[in-house]
Amino acid sequence: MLLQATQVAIERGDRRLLSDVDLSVSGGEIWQLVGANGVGKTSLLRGLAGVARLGVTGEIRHAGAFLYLGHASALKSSLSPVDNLRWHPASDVTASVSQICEALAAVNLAGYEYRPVGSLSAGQQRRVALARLLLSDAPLWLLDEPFTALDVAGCEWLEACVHRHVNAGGATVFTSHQPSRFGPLQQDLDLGRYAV
Amino acid sequence: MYFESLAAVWHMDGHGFYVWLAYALTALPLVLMVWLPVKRIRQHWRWLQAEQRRSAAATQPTAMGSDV
Amino acid sequence: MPSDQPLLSLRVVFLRQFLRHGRSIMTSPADVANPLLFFFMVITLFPLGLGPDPTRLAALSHGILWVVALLASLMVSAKLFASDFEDGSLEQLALAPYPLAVTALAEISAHWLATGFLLALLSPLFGVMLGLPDEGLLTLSVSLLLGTVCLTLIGALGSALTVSIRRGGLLLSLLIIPLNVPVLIFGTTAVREAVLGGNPESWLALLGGLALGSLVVAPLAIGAALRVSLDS
Amino acid sequence: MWAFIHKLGSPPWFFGFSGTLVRWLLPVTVTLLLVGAVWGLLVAPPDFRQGNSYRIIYIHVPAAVVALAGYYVMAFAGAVSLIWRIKMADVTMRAAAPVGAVLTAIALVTGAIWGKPTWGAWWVWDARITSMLILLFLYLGVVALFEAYENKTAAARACAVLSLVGMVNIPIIYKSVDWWYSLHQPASIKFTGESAIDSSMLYPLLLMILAFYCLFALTLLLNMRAELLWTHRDSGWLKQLVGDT
Repeated sequence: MLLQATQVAIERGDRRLLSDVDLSVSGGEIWQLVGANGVGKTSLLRGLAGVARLGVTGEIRHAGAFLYLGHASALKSSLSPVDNLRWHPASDVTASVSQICEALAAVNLAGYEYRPVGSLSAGQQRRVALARLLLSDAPLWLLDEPFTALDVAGCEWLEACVHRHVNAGGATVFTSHQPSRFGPLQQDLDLGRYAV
Repeated sequence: MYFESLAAVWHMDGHGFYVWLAYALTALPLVLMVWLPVKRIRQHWRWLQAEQRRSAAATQPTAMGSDV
Repeated sequence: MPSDQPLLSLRVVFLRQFLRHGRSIMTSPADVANPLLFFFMVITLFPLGLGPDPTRLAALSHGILWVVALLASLMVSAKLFASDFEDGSLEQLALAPYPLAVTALAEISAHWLATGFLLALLSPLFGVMLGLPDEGLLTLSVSLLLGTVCLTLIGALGSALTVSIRRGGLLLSLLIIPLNVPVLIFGTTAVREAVLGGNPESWLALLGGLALGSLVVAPLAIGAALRVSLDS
Repeated sequence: MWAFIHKLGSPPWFFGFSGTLVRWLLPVTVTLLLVGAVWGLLVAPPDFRQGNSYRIIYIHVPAAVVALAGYYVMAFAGAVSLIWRIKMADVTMRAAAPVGAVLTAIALVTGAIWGKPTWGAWWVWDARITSMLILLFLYLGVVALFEAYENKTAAARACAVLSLVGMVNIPIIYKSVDWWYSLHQPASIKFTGESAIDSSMLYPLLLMILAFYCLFALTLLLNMRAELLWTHRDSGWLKQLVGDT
């Protein structure tokens, strides 16, 4: 069991978004949070990660390390991809330059290692952010809309990457506006059922 | 009582304007400070009562309907 | 919280965050130059507004210099955590197993070196332009060196509280200016005492005390404020 | 004691308790204010230096004292809200801020009016008036910060942090303004000097200070009740309370 959430409720100000959400994620599982716009997918994911604490009640337990990639890429636009990836405080990643270059090559960004991130396109920036997946050894990935701004090749790469991670015993929880990314491999958590 | 006449109270040896102005400008916000929340409480209370009557009215016809 | 990973020592974390933020500041020199340019330009306005009479300018110079320094710090502190909040870096810092107070203090230190520290170093130049007597120049520099530490920390608190609010600019000045009053009073009095031949040391000591006090209190408050901004 | 604090944290209990308290406080406050004002305006003798204009201190000083105390009440509620996460503390903090701001404004306006016959100017940068002005900014900052957040739970936490920092800062601000004033302007007529004040003038002043404390408590409770009625409009206890009447 990598993540165990019991009776989680999410409130925003005086408004309650979700209540009594139960979710347990084990190694080898892919979970997609589904629901209409504004139902609280991102809020729940932020709550599960512990980014937001106010208004999150219930029990959320992590069995090990996790990697959270938010909607924003957490990249400094004036720094190069290498400088950006060298230090990732949330997961203690202290990768060497050669490891970073390898990861960047894997996301098809060889040759862009030392350009400022701000000069890259939105899709390329997204791929720099996703290169963190390769540099982390956290078993649980929490990904908020990871497919946005990616082209077809990028999406296929990310799907393959998640497959590899899951086959190696990891787990992924993600949000996406597109249903059933991983077909029968994935499980859906329909937040419409928990909406208040 | 320090002053001898009402006029002396009003005049206060030439300082009357300032003293009375200060007291008047204090009295106004003080009254408002008490009155405004009291008004708000009354409004909310009436809203709650109306809400209760509305919900009572909404449930009553169905109860009668089941009788018939 | 990841528990099975080895924790880096807080000093290493501080240093890395400091270098990261410092490097990102260094890549845009305009951001460093802006407050100095602002200072320079506003200083120019005073002789134009008050007349070129050197004795009058000299009499007002310590106040002018300090007020403009305060305004310059107000201007730059609005942006302190803005990019971290928008690009998601703040979320990652909040998830890190280190106190936000430490990582935020690292960023503030880098920010201070690029703004307050430089301003304090260059302030004697501006003092000379306004006719501040020579006895006051060193005290001006030292008082700004200590004072900008407080100004930057208080500004950072304001920035942390308002970073999630759209159009938080004016609100920021409302929050910060009253808190900056003691810094302004101690700083201007120190320079004034130095010019009049009194003892500026006691006022500089008070400023130093304020700087130390805010170094202890402000990071904790900033950490809490950044969490609130993430929660909202 | 602990049980009492715990009970205060429960909205239904607080609502009943504050209702009784308000019913007592309202006549007490009005009586104290009227008696104090009449005593100060009509009975007390004039000051030998300032004449009758000093009678303004019977509202200026109480307003200033209670405004400052109000900030500490607000900051204390903020600390309680941050540490124990009691919702009622948020409500207290939110209700205290505008009340304190109004009292500070009263102290400022009456101070300015007092300045005209005394110094010949409506606004003089006197130490006390300057500190009150800064206190007003501190209050307005808290009020504006609360309004700026859309998420009111987060707003309360942000205001708690701000008011705690303000509380630490207030003694420093007051002391520094005092020094600043005495350095620049050798003592002229002060509002309330250190010199012993005659008891015939002191008693109405103490009475008015007490009256303003009561007024602060009264308006605080009224604002909290109004707030509770709205935020708990869907709670069972309130529906029952409304239904019973």
